[in-house]
Amino acid sequence: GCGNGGGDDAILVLAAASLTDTLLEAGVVFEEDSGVEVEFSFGGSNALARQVELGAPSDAVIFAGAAPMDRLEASDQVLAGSRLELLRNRLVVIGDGGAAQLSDLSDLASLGGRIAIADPELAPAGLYAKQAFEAAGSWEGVESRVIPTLDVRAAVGAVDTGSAAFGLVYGTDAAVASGVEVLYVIPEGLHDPIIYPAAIIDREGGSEVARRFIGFLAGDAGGVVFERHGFVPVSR
Amino acid sequence: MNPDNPTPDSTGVLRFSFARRQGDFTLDVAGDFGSGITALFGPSGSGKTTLLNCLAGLFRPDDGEIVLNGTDLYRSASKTFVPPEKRRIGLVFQGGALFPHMNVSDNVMYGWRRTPENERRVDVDHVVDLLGLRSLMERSPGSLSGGESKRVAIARALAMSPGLLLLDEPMASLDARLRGLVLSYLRRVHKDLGIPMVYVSHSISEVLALADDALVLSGGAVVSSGRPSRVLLDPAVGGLLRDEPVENLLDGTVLEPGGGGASGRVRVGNADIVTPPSDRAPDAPVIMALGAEEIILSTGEPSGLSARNAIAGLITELEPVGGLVYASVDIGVPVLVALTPGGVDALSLERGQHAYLVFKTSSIKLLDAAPVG
Amino acid sequence: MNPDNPTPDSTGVLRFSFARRQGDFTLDVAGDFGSGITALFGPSGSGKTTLLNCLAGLFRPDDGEIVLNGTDLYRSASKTFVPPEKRRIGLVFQGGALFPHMNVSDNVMYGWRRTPENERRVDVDHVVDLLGLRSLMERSPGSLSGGESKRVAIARALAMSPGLLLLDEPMASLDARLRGLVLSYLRRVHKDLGIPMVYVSHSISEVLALADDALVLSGGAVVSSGRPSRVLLDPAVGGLLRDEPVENLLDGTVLEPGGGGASGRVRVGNADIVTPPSDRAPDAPVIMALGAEEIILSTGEPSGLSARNAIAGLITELEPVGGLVYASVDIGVPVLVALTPGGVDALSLERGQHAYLVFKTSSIKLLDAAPVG
Amino acid sequence: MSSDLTIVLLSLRVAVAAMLMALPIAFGLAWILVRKQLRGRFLIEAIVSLPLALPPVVIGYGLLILLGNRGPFDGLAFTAFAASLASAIVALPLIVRTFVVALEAVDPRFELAARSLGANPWRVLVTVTIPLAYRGLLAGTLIGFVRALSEFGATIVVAGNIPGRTQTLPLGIFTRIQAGDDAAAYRLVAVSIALAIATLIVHDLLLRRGGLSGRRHRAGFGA
Amino acid sequence: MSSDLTIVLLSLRVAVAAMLMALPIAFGLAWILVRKQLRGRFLIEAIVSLPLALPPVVIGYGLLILLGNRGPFDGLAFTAFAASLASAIVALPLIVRTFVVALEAVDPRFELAARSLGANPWRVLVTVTIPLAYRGLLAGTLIGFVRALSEFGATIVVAGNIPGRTQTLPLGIFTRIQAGDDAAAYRLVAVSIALAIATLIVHDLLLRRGGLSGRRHRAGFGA
Ligand SMILES: Nc1ncnc2c1ncn2[C@@H]1O[C@H](COP(=O)(O)OP(=O)(O)OP(=O)(O)O)[C@@H](O)[C@H]1O
Ligand SMILES: Nc1ncnc2c1ncn2[C@@H]1O[C@H](COP(=O)(O)OP(=O)(O)OP(=O)(O)O)[C@@H](O)[C@H]1O
Ligand SMILES: [Mg+2]
Ligand SMILES: [Mg+2]
Repeated sequence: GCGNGGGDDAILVLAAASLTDTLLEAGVVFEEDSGVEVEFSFGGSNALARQVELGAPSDAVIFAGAAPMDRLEASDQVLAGSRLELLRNRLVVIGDGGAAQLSDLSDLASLGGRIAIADPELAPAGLYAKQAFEAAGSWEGVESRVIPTLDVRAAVGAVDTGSAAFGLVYGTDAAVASGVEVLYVIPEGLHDPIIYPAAIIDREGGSEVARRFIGFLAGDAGGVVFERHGFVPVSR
Repeated sequence: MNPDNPTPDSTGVLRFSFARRQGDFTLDVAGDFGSGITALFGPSGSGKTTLLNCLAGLFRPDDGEIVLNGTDLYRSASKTFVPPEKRRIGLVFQGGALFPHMNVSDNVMYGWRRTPENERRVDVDHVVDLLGLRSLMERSPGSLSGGESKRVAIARALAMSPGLLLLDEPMASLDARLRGLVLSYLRRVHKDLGIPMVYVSHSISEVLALADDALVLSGGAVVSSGRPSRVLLDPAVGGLLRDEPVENLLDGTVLEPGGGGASGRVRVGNADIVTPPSDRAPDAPVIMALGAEEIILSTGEPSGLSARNAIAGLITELEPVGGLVYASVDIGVPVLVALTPGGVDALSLERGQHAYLVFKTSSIKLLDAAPVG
Repeated sequence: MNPDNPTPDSTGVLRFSFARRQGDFTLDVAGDFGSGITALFGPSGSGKTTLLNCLAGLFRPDDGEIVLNGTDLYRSASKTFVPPEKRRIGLVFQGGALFPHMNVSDNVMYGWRRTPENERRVDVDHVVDLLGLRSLMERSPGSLSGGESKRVAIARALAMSPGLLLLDEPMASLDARLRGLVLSYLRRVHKDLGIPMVYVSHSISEVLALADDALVLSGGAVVSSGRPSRVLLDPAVGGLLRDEPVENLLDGTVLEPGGGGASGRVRVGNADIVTPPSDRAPDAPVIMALGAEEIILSTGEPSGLSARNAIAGLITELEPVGGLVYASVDIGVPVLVALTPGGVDALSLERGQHAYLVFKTSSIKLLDAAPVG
Repeated sequence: MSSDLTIVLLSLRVAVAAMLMALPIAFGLAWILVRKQLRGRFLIEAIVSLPLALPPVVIGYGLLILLGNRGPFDGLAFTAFAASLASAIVALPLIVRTFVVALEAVDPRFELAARSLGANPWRVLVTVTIPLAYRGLLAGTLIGFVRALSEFGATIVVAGNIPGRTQTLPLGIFTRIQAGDDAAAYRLVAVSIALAIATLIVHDLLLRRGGLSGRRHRAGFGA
Repeated sequence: MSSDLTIVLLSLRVAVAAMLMALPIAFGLAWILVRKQLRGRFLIEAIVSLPLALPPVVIGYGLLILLGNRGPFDGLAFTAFAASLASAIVALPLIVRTFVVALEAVDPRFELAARSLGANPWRVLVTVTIPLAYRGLLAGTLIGFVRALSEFGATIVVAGNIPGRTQTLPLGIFTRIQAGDDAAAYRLVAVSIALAIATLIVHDLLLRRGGLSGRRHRAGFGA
């Protein structure tokens, strides 16, 4: 391995912040299995991709969307053939307590109130949300009411505090937020599949331990952990 | 002594009786200042500056009262405390305290600008000229010499036309010529505008040249007060004045101003006295200062002496003070003469005896010779 | 005048010749200070403080040189500039400049701590006691009175055992008693430790009581220098001294100390002089200060006068200065007497004539009476 | 994405508004901390320091709660006002601390001298205290303004990243970096630096204007 | 996730290290700005102010380029050292500006008096300048330390967010918010506030210790 510090065979995985709990738990299981320590650095997926591009030390990456991984692949940071799809997530519409259920995404165009989404420039979730509106033909109708936020959590926060009437966020985020209600689960066809890809970083041929860890996550043992946290492992 | 002022024994302009603790030191004073010029003196650390700060309202006493012209400035019982800006008391700080961010002109005009027009009685231009500040007006206080700063501080306090002026050693760092000018100017301001003054000084001759009253502090308490001549002879004060000469201040009238090499003549009491020339008009009132130690007593009429004055008088008192004996000799007005006990014995001087006061023209200073303010 | 010191005419300890511009003002001076005590005086704003700051290395001249005991402290030609901490020149600042973050004790000890042990010649404990600072040692400078601050500043400069001591108006804000103490202590320090001093003062009597030399500044230039008595009679200086008395300082020997009511006697030149009592031992050297204006000239032997002294002498000079005439009378040593032109005429005084100096015991001050340092 | 000019103008507007909110409050608080012997003093110090102690994002969430529909200031979130408020709050502790240092250096003796010359406390403040503390007050304002210009975390949370409405320079830069548009990001970084330097220049000009103050003791040893 | 205690200790270590780097440099720069009439003065001012003018994230990216695999200081990114460096750089301008205000208030007359009493420039610095500027220097240190404790943007970019190694308090709070674990986030916010208050208390104690300084003229009008 070639992460740094923490012992010769420790590895460093850059991972989307939304996976924090899940991966820490999986890391412990893997460590018990293999005796190798895994360290994580959590952040926004786009930011993590930039960090890798600028030379941040890392052995593997796990992102909350395809776009950042596409970028890393394009700039040859990723070990060829190491990319795999780990998890899926769903996009949902949330609202504060009193709002009625929706029957279609385009309903939002006729309802008033601000709509919080993660900034499409900053986070994959925002991109998916924008794609969904566009596919539903209501982007023009809602664009002026859309609040681009720092990330999905901030979008949840905006709805939770009543600063926005609706938000388009991941199902996993909606599940852990107490003050908001899922109004509508957006059909997966309206946007690119929400896939959490993982890959090995191409440094000195790639870390063997990292390969094993990603394999572990993609396998049954990892799947159990992910399911416990509300994700849908791709392997199932 | 100044005929324009009520006697100091009449109701004082400012009455105070208060205490203030600071650290180990306690100022516990009672007294009053008249409408004249009061000299405040006492050893270093006796509480003079503290007293002035309390009067001006910059320090708050712990207890007691301060009353100016019948109005309470401070009274602990009724929790009265008039803030300094309402007191119209001018203060010349011992350390100057000039505003470092303003030039000299703005410093001088600071109080003037805050004085209602109808209360502006001091001619600022004149003060500036007299104190030699004209060429310094644009300068920053940081660039002034010690004496220059002191003069600006005096001008600044005067420019606000205060109802009472407190001066904390205004003459420190001034040379003799300036000191003379400032002294006589202050006296003039007092006379023309009736501004009562309290004047801290360590120079007894300065005090005597200026003051109608004196108040002596020692260790935070008033040890003596009253007319300067009386205060200076007070045994309680004696120890504080060691090495300082006692000076007579005699009211007189100009007979001949003199000039062009010729001496002047002044009438004091019953006597015509030969004085240094002055530029006063005949009949002008004048104050003649004459040190008690500069006078020699002669029992017979003296002759062949360079001293121009030999004035006949009557010894009315002989009082030992410290190591000296002070004789009071009546020449129409009482004049103090300092003698050694040995001298008294040698001439067997006693009360009721006639004697001549012998003194030199050059021992005399005529006061109140300032340019008119 | 002080027999322990080389005459001021011998090579000076400090030689300077430099110019410094600050704003409109230019200090352009040349002169030297001897190993004695030099009085520096001149009107307010004449450049005294600037000169001292340049000597101590706190200001840098624009041009010229300053040489102390043969070593260049400053020389523009060779770009020499010895930093202040290497000069070992003590400076008593006009404004005190006490360190506000240290108590009095730390202020006083600041320079002492930075003096190598073998160069510590001043007994700090003694200075502290003499200046009455013992009870203030733990106090913060901000809580001191004006005079207290001044005294701490003096103690601080002395405690570093300087090779040269510059004093900028050290006596301002001191009362008469303290002034006397400090003066005689400085004189003692100078005599015992041989520290040359330069002393700025506006009081001519202070200067005369202390100084071996005098240097007079006016408008940034040296207008006169030399022995004080000569400088004071310099016509160029006359105008600056108006209103200030000229004082004789005469070396003498105690004949009888006196005491218990009896006068003392001192031998000066050929004369036995009756003086106030002192606590000096017989045969002790002493300096007798006597104001030129306090002496009366008598052409015949006087009688019946309260003045105890009538000393025969010979008039060697008669010099008009300002509005007065100064007579120099030889009584074994020359004594200056201030006369009015009228008095000179009345007695038709002239050179070569015999005359009596008549003066009172109480006009005399005996100097060097300080507690031993 | 909005144009660079829009972003710059918006940033300036937001930062100036932030200063208008922060400066009077900061001065008042600093004044109280320096001159009053209050018992609540420490509480003030603590409250003032809080925004410095927390990551701006957390402050952003706090503000979001306040300005959201359920908070007392309904409807202000995601507006330019919210951005100004966030900047003001983040800049406040810096300004207050610097003001405190500046005011502590003012010798109260001058204030007392002014009062004895007839100036009431307000006049003293304007004619003596503020001019004497001028350099330090200016420095505090500079710090505060530059900090407001660079505020990111609290702003993006409470005001969102709405181009043309709340997207200030830092948000614009961040967005462009994330998007991988390095050229545009560098351009905005350069603009930020230019703005900071311009601020510095204005600061130095104002200092020179303020002339005498702060140099009070430089010139002589006379007084 | 690492324990709260680990996070607090790491944060303290990082912030203290940041201060150890920043304080001497800040003092040196402030000293030069106040006392020297350099021609390069404005350049120094500008460079010192830059970190304040840019969003911390940008600084983080800049540092990452320097400390990352492709930079000259390879191997330092994603370490506690990187976190300290980021905090130091972000805190530096605040410290320098406050130090400048503090040093400007020191009357050079006292420094000259000390030199005439035999103290060389270093002694003067230690015995006169620093004690006289004490309150302001302490305030600058306080600001810097608290700012370092709350540093987020630059740190997360250059040091990553590695629990136990580079996850400081602000990063920990961020992570917990992301994970939706509000309770844990609030707990860490509370810890941050407590730390800031503890810092303030230490600051106040040190102030009281520093006793005389700063109160120089309060007591009397004598001198
Ligand atoms: N905070 C304090 N703690 C202890 N003593 C103090 C404090 N402030 C002032 N004093 C003392 O109070 C006394 C009176 O001070 P004040 O300044 O009034 O004296 P002063 O008569 O003006 O003396 P000077 O002629 O030397 O100026 C001094 O002895 C001074 O040391
Ligand atoms: N920066 C400056 N610009 C213009 N003039 C200055 C500056 N600094 C000092 N001066 C002038 O230099 C002259 C000499 O000052 P200095 O302090 O040496 O006088 P001094 O002889 O000590 O006077 P004093 O007896 O009043 O203390 C003064 O007239 C002062 O105004
Ligand atoms: Mg005093
Ligand atoms: Mg001077």
